[in-house]
Amino acid sequence: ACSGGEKEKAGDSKDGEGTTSEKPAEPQVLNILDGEEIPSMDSSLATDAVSFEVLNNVMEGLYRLDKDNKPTPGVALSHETNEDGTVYTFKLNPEAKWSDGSQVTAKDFVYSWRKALHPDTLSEYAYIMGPIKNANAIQTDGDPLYGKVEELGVKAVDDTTLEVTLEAPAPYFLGLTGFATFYPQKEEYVKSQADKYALEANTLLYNGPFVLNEWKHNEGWQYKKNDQYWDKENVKLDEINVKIVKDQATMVNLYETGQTDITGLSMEYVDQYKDNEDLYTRGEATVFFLRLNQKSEALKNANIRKAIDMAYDKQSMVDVLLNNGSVPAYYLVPSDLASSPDKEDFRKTNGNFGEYNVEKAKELWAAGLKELGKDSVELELLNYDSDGAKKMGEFFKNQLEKNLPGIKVNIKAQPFKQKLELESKGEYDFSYAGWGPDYQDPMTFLDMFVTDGAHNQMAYSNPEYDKLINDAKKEMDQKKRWEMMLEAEKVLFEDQAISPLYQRGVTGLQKPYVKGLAHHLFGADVSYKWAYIEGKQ
Amino acid sequence: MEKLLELDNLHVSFQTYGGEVKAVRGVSFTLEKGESLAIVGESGSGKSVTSKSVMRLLPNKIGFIKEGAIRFQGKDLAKASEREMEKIRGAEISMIFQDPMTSLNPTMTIGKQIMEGLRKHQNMSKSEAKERSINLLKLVGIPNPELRVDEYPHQFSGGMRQRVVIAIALACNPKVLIADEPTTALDVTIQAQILDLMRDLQDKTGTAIILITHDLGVVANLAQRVAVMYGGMIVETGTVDEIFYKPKHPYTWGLLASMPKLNAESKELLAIPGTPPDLMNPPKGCPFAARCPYAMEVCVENMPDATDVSSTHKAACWLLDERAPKVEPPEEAVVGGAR
Amino acid sequence: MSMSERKLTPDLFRPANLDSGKSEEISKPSLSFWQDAFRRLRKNKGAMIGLFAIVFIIVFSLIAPSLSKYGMDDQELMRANLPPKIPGLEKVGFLGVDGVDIRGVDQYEMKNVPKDQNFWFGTDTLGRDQWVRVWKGTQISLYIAFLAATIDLIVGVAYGGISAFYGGRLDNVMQRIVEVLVGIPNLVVIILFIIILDPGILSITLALVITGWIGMSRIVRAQILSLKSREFVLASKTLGSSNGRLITKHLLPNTLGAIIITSTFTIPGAIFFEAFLSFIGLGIQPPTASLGALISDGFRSLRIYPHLAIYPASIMCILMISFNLLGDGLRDALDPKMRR
Amino acid sequence: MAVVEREKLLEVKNLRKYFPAGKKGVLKAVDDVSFDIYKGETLGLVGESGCGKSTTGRTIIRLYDATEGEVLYEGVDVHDKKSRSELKKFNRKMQMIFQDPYASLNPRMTVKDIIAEGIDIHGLAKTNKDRDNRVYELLETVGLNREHANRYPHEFSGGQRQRIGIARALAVDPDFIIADEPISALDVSIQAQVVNLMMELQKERGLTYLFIAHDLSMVKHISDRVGVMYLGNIVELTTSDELYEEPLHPYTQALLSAIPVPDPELERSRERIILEGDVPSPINPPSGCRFRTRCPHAMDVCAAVKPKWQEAREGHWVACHLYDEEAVKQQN
Amino acid sequence: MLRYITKRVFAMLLTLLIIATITFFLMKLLPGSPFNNQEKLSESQRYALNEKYGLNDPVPVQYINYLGKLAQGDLGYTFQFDGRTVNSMIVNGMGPSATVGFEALLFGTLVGLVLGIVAALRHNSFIDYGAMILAVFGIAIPSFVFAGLLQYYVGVKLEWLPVAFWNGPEYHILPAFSLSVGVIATVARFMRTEMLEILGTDYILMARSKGISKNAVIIKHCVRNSMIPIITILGPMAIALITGSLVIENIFAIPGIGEQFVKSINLNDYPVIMGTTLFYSFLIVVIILIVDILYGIIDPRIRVAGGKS
Ligand SMILES: Nc1ncnc2c1ncn2[C@@H]1O[C@H](COP(=O)(O)OP(=O)(O)OP(=O)(O)O)[C@@H](O)[C@H]1O
Ligand SMILES: Nc1ncnc2c1ncn2[C@@H]1O[C@H](COP(=O)(O)OP(=O)(O)OP(=O)(O)O)[C@@H](O)[C@H]1O
Ligand SMILES: [Mg+2]
Ligand SMILES: [Mg+2]
Repeated sequence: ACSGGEKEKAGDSKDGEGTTSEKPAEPQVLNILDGEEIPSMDSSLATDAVSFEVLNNVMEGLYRLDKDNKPTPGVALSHETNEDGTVYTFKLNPEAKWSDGSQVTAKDFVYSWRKALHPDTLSEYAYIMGPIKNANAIQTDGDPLYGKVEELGVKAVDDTTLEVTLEAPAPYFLGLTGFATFYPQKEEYVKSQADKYALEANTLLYNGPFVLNEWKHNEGWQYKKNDQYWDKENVKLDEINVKIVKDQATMVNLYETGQTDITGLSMEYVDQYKDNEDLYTRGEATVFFLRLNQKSEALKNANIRKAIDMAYDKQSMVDVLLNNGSVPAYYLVPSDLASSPDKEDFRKTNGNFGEYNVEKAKELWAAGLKELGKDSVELELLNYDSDGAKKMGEFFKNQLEKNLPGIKVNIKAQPFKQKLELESKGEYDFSYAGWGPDYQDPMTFLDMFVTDGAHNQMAYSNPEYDKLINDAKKEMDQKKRWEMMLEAEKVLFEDQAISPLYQRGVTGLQKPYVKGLAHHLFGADVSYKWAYIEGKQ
Repeated sequence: MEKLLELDNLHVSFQTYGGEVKAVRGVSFTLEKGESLAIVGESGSGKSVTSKSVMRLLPNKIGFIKEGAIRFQGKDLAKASEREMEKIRGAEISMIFQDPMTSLNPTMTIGKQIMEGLRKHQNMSKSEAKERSINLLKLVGIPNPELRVDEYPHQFSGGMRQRVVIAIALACNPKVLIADEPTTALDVTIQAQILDLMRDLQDKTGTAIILITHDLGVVANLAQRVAVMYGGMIVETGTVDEIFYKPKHPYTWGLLASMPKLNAESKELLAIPGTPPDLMNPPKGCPFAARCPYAMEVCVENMPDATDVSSTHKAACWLLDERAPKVEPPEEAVVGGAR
Repeated sequence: MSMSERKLTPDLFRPANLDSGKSEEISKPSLSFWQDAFRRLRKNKGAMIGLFAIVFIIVFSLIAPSLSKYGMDDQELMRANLPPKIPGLEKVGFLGVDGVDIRGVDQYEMKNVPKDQNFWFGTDTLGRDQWVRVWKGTQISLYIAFLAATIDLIVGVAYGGISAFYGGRLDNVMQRIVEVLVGIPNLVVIILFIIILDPGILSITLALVITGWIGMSRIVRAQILSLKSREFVLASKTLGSSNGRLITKHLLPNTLGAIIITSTFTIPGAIFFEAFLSFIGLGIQPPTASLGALISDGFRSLRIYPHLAIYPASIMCILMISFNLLGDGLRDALDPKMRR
Repeated sequence: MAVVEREKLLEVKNLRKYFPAGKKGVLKAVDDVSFDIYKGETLGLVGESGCGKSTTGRTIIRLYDATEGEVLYEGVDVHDKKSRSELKKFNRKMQMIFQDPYASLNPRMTVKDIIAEGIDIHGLAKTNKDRDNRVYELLETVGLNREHANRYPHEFSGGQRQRIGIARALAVDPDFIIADEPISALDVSIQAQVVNLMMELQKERGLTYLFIAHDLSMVKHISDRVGVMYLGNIVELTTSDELYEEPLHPYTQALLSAIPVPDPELERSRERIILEGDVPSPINPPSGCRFRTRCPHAMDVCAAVKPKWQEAREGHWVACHLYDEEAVKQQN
Repeated sequence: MLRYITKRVFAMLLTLLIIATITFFLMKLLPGSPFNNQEKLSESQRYALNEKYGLNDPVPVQYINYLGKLAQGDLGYTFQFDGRTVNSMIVNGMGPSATVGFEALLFGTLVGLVLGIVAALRHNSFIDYGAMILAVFGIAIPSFVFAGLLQYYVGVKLEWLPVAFWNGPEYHILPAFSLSVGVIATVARFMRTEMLEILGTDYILMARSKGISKNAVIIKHCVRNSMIPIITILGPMAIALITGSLVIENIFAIPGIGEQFVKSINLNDYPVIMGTTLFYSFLIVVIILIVDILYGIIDPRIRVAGGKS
């Protein structure tokens, strides 16, 4: 369960839907911080958390995720599906407007989706359109459909009717339409701006609850309420000021002087604010784990892998080292991400795999060594070069070396890109890695480890697992599909393909007068649409 | 005549790691308005230190006036504040340093260095000061002064630098000019010009001059009175004629004897044998005793007092004591004899 | 003529037999410039205090870790972030070594630390004994300091000296090379190192070798440029001095003041450069940590666990002040004019 | 004269040394100077300050590269490229005593090390003791105490410093010494010592000197022949006796008349030739004869033609139109 | 002088070319391309991206192309932000970095000079020791510590100055001051050393003998003559300051170039790395040239020596 989440949820439900359109009297200005400059405001090209978050608040897809991560109508008023769930017909809201006052039409969606898929656009997230008919073929070089975006299963029936055909039923599709890549773009405008499109605050059109009023590169940006927005009555904030701050101490100091209303906290500061009322903790759907590279001779051995997984104390690690609401993970698919057709959380069904058990770890280790015919093993831990990760690395090293006789761990800390490079080349023994969901389905985690999968990167291969995943992807029966996914995770852990570490939580400080923020588990992190200020004065 | 400067029993020492160097040990003399006093003597005998003491320019914390007074127009400079000294330096008393090569700031044009004093003490405007510096340079015989004012010291020859230093010292028509070997680097024609210049100045403004030099010719040319220093003390003082024609101290004899004579035949100069005393541990008695051909036992242990030979002539030598044997100066030391 | 007269007997007025050798006793021991400099150094109180402090820290950094029963990497998360506690000194309030953290909670009690476990400098986030880590870190930083100084003195001085001394085209070429070296940002080079080399002393050394000496070389060059046309250098030339001799006997001794002062900058610079390298993963490998790394690490939690930054920072400051005192003393000692 | 038969030690031929002088062009410090020095003699060089005496000396000893002309030492061109050992040998033979006593001493060396530098370079002492003894000896030769050996230059008076410089030059037993105003900072008795010493050394070891000075009486005393320089040129060169008795060049005449005599009465009564006019600058020297701007006998020809360097009498060279019959004739 | 400068400018261009070449090939040594490890790119997209940025060409061709663009002052496009040019990134980032850097340099130099002079004049007094201990702290304690302490005490506790951001003059004070601490310390120490040397020279005595006040002697005679080593160290310091400090920019949330550069290295953003490197190098060679010219202005003796070679 998500340990720290209750408090905030409680706060949220208190005001609930009850707040009406009547405007609160105090200034509706929110001041917040962000860690990075916005890399891209072009929804077809955006790939990162910051871009997603900004786009989510200034743009709108067919649907948008609400506070409980359920799709609520965005540009679409409603939709219908055919029987087997492969054709969606969306009715668009004629009131949905671009910030220049023109209407958001079905054509804008067709244009934007096709643009994202077009090979010349080079959209990294184009793959997320995978469920739509022909999307994969269009992206695959050599396929007869390669580059033929007109063949994409999307059609503007009229200005307010959009028809989408899927390859196979995807229960999470509706949620996906809130994802940045699925946002509309107005062809005429985009073409008129040519290569300046979305480079500055005034070179793109908005259709979301806010517009970017000012965008000072590397310094920050400012949202203003979008007065063309169809649901502007429900948007209460007039202004959101975002500043880019990278230093933790600075964030805290800004919070203390009231220049920001929210800040994240790193481990060191959690202790300091432990008793502070503003402290919040929230679970996320991101899971961190150790990749165990089976190219390494020692790690090819299942006993060795199992021994490693059991040899370190995840609970203490989470409590002391992370100290931010993270929970130990004995699984791959995070809790609270997705529920079965019977509304049962994936996690609850599958439970935990593995435990911290030094005795057993030692036994397995000895057995593994024997099988290898060695009495010592030297392994390299590929690590991020961030502070927290480095601490973590030292901890693993110490734990493993203490608990597994004959192991020697060397830590190799690398800058982010270099680390990814080494991982993709498989030049490491085990590595500290994390994965967050792209859509609300266990599959976003599970299909990572199919043989030769792009994100496998550790030479894991189990035909049984591959089969389960591939079948699940084609399975029309939602229940069966769910079963297959549950089974696949079990197989993965029988093999101990990875050693899960923790499901990340975040801790921070938030002023009590900030209300109604909606946090999401995938895609954009936050929606400000329903946020407001109350009780500041 | 008016007493301008009076040194009274001046003692100056230097504190070194090795111990105290007693560079000046009881120097007294007076200087009157318009007078020129030459100080001659062994190198290292404390001439420069004496003059620097008058300017109060001893190296900070290392060199200090241990005892005695320096009265300038009645005011004791030994006790004057730095502020007061600033008003006196350059304007009332100015000094030509011994080593012209290093006395000029290498990064400042000659002109600026001359103008500095003028602007401070005479409140001249920049252009006035510059004009005056050009004049001064011309006065000391630097060619093309208009161009050379804007040059840097390293572009000047040694002699030219020395003349620049002289120009600086003369700039404000000081009451006392201390010239520490002002002409050593100069050729005789320029030297003659400089000496004329100094004499002119003296005649016009009544500047009193303390001239430190090794060149007895220059002494004979310019000085009215002479003080002979040895081992940190004045061993003999008197008018030029007294010193040249009737010297009383064996060291003065030695000095006079060792000059080459233009018309002399001998190929060997008469030098004083031996080395000067170490001022760290100065001898108890007469400093010259160790090198004196007439030394007596009394000289080794006892310091001779200054004995009056005439009203203007004093010498500190035991030979002047009535108990001492009568000695005549050596032939070579008699200047008149050469005539 | 009063006091002395009485004692003067006529027989004193006889010509004396003077022993000319008497005045030639050597009053000062025969010392070379270096011996002399050393003598002067010994008389300089500040320098001696500095020297003593450095020696003390060196020796203590070697002994101190063995005074604790914990090792460098003895982790125990259950005793993480303990404030310092020195049994016996707990009562002395202002020392702040009573195991109570800044919020007034006795962390030892709260975390149920056994009575016999005391951490003189507290513990870090992984529950390691900070005492051991600080002193081990001191060892490393001292090593880096000496390494940097050595490189500076060897490479920097030689490079600057040669460049200025030979002048002309060689100087031109050498200065262009420096420009190129300075022109390529350190960070690019260092990232390359991370990829090519294994982190550790070797890569630190290399990183320092590549750029650490440039400042020194420029200072030395400037000094030598102005010295080389001085008269005493010319004098030595006419004696037939080899260039090596000119450099070592005339130019360098007169540059030493500047060299020493520059070194006192290089040393802290190098220590923090190493911390930076550690920070990006190229420095000394964990669990070992240098002083610089401990400070930049500990500084983040200054407000909650001040002991993590304060102890290493204090040692660092003492070291730096000592280096500077010694440096100043050396400079004065090497300048004969400074004798007092 | 005997001089003619003597062996030439040093030949200076058409030596020129120009310095760049900013935008204003070149400064002709030494401009076409030729003279010989014979083995065992002392050649005095006098002239007003800034006329290029030091520059001549320094160029001879290779401290400056000559702009033009050559310097032959025992027939070998000094300015040729030389091997290291040749250079070293050459350096031992030729030495210099510097004009500026302080700047020429390394402030960070003890007097002992300064003096012993040559000894060290040329390996003249076998043991440390030997080295010390030589240094003490030299100190005493120049009239210093052996106690001074362990002190530093700044602790000495100007004269004492100069003596250290002399001792340093003597340390390598050179054959030829360029003495650039070696005694101007000394008091007369030490001057006498030094000059005596130099002459004694000359007698003993057959040393040769180029003696640059202002003190004409001392120059006369020590020199066999004397050259008179004016603004980068040598204007007169002859034996010292001849020069003092019968100076030919008007500049020499003025110079000699200006020598101060250490006799107050004589000084008061003496007549001097006063030179009028400004001293010209070596950057822009006057045409023809360079002395003409101040010469009491200047003629028209002096401005037009550079006077020839001619032997007006036997062994008496002068560069002046007054002694050039053709020129005088032309004038009339 | 003009000829000298022309010659130097030529040499500068050569230096820059060499640096451009070295960085270019260093970049090639860095493993991978910026896209090879972007997690979600397909194989063909990766190829297409590399093609788009010319990264599929043989290295020499890339090199020639790069130089060609460089000659036109075009540093290319960044890989981090869609469609932004390196030129615009440098221009944007340089402003704040250079402003803070310059302010720190100016303030630090002035205070450092004064401190150094005072310490030298009161050699071996308490003022001297005090100033020097202060200087030592300035050197021994890294700027991020000062920045952190200042931010907390002046910004949070006293609320005298803003904690962070980049909105106006008052926002410059803390970052510039934090950066200047090192400058102050360095300049003060060098100045003191040099002053002590100069104060012992004859020409200072000479100047004093003119009756010029002590202060004037110091300002007109000592300071200028002490400037050579100061200028020498100021050059590299100026570069380090003006090109931005990662830590200070992070701490005070200044949109500067230092942070950008480090990030571009971590992200393999070659055009930005190369562009910024070249820009830095350009600054460096210019500053070195300025320093060399200043040498000549300050010390005419060096002017002569330089003129000959
Ligand atoms: N800074 C100093 N430290 C130690 N001793 C010094 C210092 N300055 C001068 N002395 C000593 O004081 C004595 C007198 O020196 P001073 O310079 O007055 O001699 P001088 O008479 O001017 O000699 P000269 O004619 O050679 O210039 C010398 O023995 C010298 O060694
Ligand atoms: N290094 C130099 N650079 C430029 N000009 C110089 C240099 N050295 C000397 N000069 C110039 O050359 C001319 C001759 O100088 P030199 O030092 O030879 O004169 P000198 O005859 O020795 O004079 P003095 O008797 O004053 O020492 C002077 O005008 C001087 O300014
Ligand atoms: Mg003197
Ligand atoms: Mg000369």
